[in-house]
Amino acid sequence: MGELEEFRKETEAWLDANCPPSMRWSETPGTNPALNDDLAWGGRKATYPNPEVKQWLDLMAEKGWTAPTWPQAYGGGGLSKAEAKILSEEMRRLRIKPPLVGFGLTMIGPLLLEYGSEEQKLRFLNEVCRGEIRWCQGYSEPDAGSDLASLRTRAILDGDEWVVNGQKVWTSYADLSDWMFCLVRTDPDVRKQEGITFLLFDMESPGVSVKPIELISGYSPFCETFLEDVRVPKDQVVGGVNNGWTMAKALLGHERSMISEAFHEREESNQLVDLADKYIGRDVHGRLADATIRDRIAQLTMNKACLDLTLRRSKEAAKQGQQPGPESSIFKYYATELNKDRTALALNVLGPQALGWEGDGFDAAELQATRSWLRARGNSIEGGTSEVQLNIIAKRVLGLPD
Amino acid sequence: MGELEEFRKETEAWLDANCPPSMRWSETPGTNPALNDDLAWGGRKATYPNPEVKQWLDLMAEKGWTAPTWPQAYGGGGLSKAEAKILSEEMRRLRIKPPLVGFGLTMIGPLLLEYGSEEQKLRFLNEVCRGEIRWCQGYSEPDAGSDLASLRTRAILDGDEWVVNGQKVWTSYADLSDWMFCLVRTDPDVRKQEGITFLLFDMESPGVSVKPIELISGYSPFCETFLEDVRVPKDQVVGGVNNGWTMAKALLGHERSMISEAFHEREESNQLVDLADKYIGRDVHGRLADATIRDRIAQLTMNKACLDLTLRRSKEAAKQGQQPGPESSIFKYYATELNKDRTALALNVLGPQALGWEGDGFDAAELQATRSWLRARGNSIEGGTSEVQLNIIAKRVLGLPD
Amino acid sequence: MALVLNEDQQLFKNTAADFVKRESPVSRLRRLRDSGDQDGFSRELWGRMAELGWQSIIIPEAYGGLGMGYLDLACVLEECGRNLVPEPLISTLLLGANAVLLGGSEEQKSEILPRVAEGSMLLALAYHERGARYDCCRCETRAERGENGYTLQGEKVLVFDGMAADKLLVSARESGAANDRNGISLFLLDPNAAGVELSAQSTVDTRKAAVLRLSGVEVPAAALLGSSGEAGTVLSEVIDRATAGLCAEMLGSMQGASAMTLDYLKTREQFGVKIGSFQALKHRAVQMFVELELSRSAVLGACDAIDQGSEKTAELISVAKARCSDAAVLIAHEGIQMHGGIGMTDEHDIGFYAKRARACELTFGDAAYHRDRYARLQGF
Amino acid sequence: MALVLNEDQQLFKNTAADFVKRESPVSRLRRLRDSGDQDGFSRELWGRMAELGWQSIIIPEAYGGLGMGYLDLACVLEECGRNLVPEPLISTLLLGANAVLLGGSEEQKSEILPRVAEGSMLLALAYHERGARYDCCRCETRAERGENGYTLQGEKVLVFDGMAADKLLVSARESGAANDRNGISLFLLDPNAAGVELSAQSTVDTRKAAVLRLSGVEVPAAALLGSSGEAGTVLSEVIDRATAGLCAEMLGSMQGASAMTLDYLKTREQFGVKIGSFQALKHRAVQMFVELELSRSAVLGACDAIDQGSEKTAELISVAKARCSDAAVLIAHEGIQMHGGIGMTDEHDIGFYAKRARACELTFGDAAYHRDRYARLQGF
Repeated sequence: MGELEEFRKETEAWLDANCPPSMRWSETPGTNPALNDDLAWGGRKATYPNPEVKQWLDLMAEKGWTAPTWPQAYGGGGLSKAEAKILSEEMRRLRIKPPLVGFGLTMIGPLLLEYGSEEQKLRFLNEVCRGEIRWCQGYSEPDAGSDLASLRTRAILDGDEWVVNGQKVWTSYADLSDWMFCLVRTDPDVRKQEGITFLLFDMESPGVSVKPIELISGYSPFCETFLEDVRVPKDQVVGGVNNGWTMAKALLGHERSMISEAFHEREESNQLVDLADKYIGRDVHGRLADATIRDRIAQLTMNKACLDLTLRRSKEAAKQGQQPGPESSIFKYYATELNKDRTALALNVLGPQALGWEGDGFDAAELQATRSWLRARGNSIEGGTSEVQLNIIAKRVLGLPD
Repeated sequence: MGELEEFRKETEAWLDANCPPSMRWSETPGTNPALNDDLAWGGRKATYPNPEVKQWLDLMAEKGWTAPTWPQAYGGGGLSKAEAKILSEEMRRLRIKPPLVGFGLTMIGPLLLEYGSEEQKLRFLNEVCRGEIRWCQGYSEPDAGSDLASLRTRAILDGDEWVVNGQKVWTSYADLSDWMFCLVRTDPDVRKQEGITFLLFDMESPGVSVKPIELISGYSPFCETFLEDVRVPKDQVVGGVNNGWTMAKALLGHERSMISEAFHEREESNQLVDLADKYIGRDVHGRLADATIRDRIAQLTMNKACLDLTLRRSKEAAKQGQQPGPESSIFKYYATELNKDRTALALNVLGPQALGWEGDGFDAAELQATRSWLRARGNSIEGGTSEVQLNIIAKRVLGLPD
Repeated sequence: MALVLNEDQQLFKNTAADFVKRESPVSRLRRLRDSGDQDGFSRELWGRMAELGWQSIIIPEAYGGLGMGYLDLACVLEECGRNLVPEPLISTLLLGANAVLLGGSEEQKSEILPRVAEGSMLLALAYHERGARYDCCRCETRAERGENGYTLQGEKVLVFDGMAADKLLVSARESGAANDRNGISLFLLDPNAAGVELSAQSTVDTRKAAVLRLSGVEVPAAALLGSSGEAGTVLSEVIDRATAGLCAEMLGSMQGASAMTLDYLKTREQFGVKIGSFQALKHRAVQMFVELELSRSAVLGACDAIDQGSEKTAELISVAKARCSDAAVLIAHEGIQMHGGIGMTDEHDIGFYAKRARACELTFGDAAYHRDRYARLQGF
Repeated sequence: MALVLNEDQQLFKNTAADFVKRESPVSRLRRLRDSGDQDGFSRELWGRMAELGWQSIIIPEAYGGLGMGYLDLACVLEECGRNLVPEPLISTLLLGANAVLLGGSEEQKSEILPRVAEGSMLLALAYHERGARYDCCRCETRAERGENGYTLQGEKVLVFDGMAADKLLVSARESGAANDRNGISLFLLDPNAAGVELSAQSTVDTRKAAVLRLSGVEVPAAALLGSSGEAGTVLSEVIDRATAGLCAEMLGSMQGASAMTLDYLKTREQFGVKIGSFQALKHRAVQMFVELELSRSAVLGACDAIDQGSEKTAELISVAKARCSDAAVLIAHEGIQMHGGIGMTDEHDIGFYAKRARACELTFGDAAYHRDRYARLQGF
């Protein structure tokens, strides 16, 4: 037996022995709770739905397996790519939930690994791995939107500290986060991309205030963050002063692939068919009784199949060491548009029961469907609007003239 | 009985007594021949499918009723608007075909009435009314397309004559026409719209040559027209030298309303349903057996109903003396797009039989459907592309910024 | 037939527009929602609408109304739709009063319609049952005939403005299977009668509805509206008229949403220019405009057909509802997308339009339902 | 499973691309059409394709083939599609040879398949009847069993490349009703046999087909392909494989049309700028690109499934054909519209692509048909 097989055996045995029952996905299709509900996001303000969540986090963090491939010196597992793949495969096979999620692992962590100072890595990455710090992202500003580079939050050097003034919007869960990574303008006199710096600061710094934004769906996953004379030590710049645009582009890549990944979560069953079974029923031949609804469900299901095949194609190419092909440019755009279509069609399947907001006579799934439709409207706005995606593809992939 | 009622009675009696049988539309739905087949287009090269066509043209021309509202001095009927309306109503009621059609009556005639010299009116309008002259339009050029004003056909004054050199494309039936009205560049040194002049000339002038263009549908309704040192007398300018752009805009309005009118011809029956009956059939409930085809046919039929209602709305407003409302801007765009959709859907209704081009095993309706689909592709290109229409509406109606 | 408003109608419409603009900006709807108002509308404003004669429009002069038509009513509904005015014109007038007008006895009409016209009585039509989708004749609520009247048993949902209504009109089945058009009767019901339980529903568009539970409710014979077992036909016609009215309201809402979005395109800057100068957005804005114009034609066509008693009325109502449903959803979705992030916030009004658009879409049949109905009516 | 070509496949594909580019520009198709060529393709080029091994790809080594898979074949078909190459790979190989391979006896396979592989025999599958739409088991042609063989009677249409074929494979019913899957047999038929009448059809995409009329045609018992009455299953599988192959060809044609259109957008000027700089056209061009990438994934998925013998093969073939049909029509229509007037002329090649796109769409089932089939296969 090779070393890797040995590793696989040990890993499987350890996972199976140590993972508490509630940290395993249910095997009954369709009964999985929403992803966010019982996962650990970490941080000082973390609350855990049950003690096993925290227990699992601590056990995994101890082995460095919250960030399996990061160096052990920074709190990671120090695993090779091959070993990390085995770990991930075994977790999937045993239906084990991830011990920790969030921007620390997926965004600021990888950025610090590449661009951070040794001091920054030692300080922040260890905290990330142990789930002791939760991060939020301060990119968008009230008048910037898709035109990220026109941000106006200003930072002026005063001795050893940057003094930051301005406002950020669309900071996901700023109210639950400990630190923010953000872009600020440090030189207003050069081309707008060139005067931007990437800063980290503690959300408890004086001058930081946070206000959740209520969405049309009734949820408030985002905040406005106001910065008034916030003092940030010089050593909390990442990647050098006025080099923030490079950091931003690196991170945006991470974010977009994360978003399309999020929509790739395999469905245990075809939700639209399940809904149609309940609200429309079958005809004597066992077909969904409304042929136009059936046609539209088939269309969206087949679109999803095409997207999944395209993602697989891209992954296989990556495995073979090929550069990402042109197909990878469409993921964010197509995955979000498709999700919009699917949540929108769900209401037509529900019919009048989709009118529910609250009160008597609507069940939880009905209320959720309506809010999901509303929430999904934002998919093609956040992380780069569909229009910006189309502009980018037209230019970079198709080479159409400006 | 008022004068108008008297006029109605006399008109009806005259029409009914004089209109030959073959110049009346069949009363059996769906059996009307294609519009162009037995209508008189006039001109020196005219051929008539049967003697009654010519007989009806001559009878009507004698009364001035080929152009009922034009002054009698120019060969028209000199009727008031109210009388002309009665004539048109009675012709429709008696299912009588128009005695003469073509650009003379619908385009150059109205333009000359408004902008022509007295001499031009006397000379050309009488010929138009008697069906002795057929006109074609020389607007588009090989590299101009939607950007009409960038035309390059050049006219240089030499004594009392303009010497014209250049090339026109998309001249409808140039090969069957006697005269052309066209735009030429007479001053290349000013803003491109300002150096254009509107000219008339005889297609038999030395230096004019014509080559039909074969379309993807297999038809050749358009030609390329080559102009090589064509000499055009000065008095064949309409509206003054370098004032052609004003003429063009006036005419373009006529053309676009003509095109949307053409699509307004009421169908005697729903062709798509007739096709579906033949190629798909009915289920046990008497419904078209393919529910998604049924849905798409219903959609397009209902779109047509909306367009028809919109046209009616516009006409009623005009009758009440109101200015054309914003709705009139959508006619050309929507009518042509809808016709494209309808001809495209027809092939899905036909299924594999729509593969036919020629040879055994396809009936005439099948071959026609496929060619109609191809021919209709041009609807959203000719007379101003859909894209240009959308630009115009965005700017003029919605007031969106450049 | 007329698809263009005459001078009187135009004047009437302008008056309505002024009133709505002054008295009911969208912020009023937001206030009603945020204050947790139980009715979801203002009885005071309802009274002032009655002073303007709005509730009287389609009520015949014989019953204290103005005896005007649906083209007239559409003028008011369109203006109400423009600012998402929540007062119960659809529920009280188009559903409730129409059921009485089309199905009631002379006596019932004389008793109820004048009070609706003067704005002193609110009605709600309880016909819809869970699972019925868009079939107004799907009715499992039972009416058992007894010696002195009827006993009602069953459950209705999405009774629009049912909590606020002074009187309920309830459909119940005397005979036949659940989907039969025959065998249904309509009953006038006091919301406070024994065995009647109403509980509140809030809908996505911040409107109010009710679940109505009937547990052995006794009503006198006089509570029967019109003839026994023949309410299926009445209901169908009532829903058709209400659908035409709802389309007129949707037309107004679409215009409100379009105007808001166009305004944003003309003022919002990105990459140093107005976003309305981007050609792709321009072309999409024109699509919205095209849909709006076609919707207007369809609404006018449907209302005119009702007024003329045309035999094409049902087809034209389906044309209108299919068109308005598709157009409203398009304009709602594009409205949010073109507003970008701000369009996703509850703080911005465009979300109210989007929510109302889909609520209207899913009321009285969505576009696919009406395409199917149209095909059936046209014989294919 | 693999959705990415390996090095061998990539090399194979590049070779095919070079060959097609050099030997068969679209102008060759035009020449064949304008010269009134009866076959509509070149037998000489067919021979050279055989030298490259194209006709051998999916034929097992036991029958003189290469025993490769559909991913390999797709490489060739995609490149052929790119230039609308008219040689009869679909008819001879994917329909004809597959029918023999999947339905024939050992003897029949040994007799026919080597000759197909070496390029010396052309086949045509006569299964489609007027009115059958996309049902390959709809068969009214009759086969009566006699003492020494069978008598065939009936009519087939749209027999692709039927005029040129050296041998015909004909489906005929021995028993059952017109739509039954059971009761159909396949027969090998000499086109020159008594009672066989073939007459030419030209299709919109300048390809050739035939009407086949069978008037009491006598065939020996040995002409029966495989087992009596069981050809329904064989036909279904043959059509599925041909569909996957056609999708690969469509993928190539879409790329050809897209490239032509993109090139036009980058070179054509109007209003003083390249028309490809108009944002509305850019966004529409990206839609075409998105469809193309999704189509590629679907084609690879379907071919890989055939190669792997996956139980999801039929579903994935429907996914591919639905996607390719919709994408091809979109790209065809946009191609003409973006070319403007010149796109409407027969002189420009884009029209050839548009015609081929719709011919392919309507062959083996359009998008709506395959959505319905997919839903059925998925149990809804």
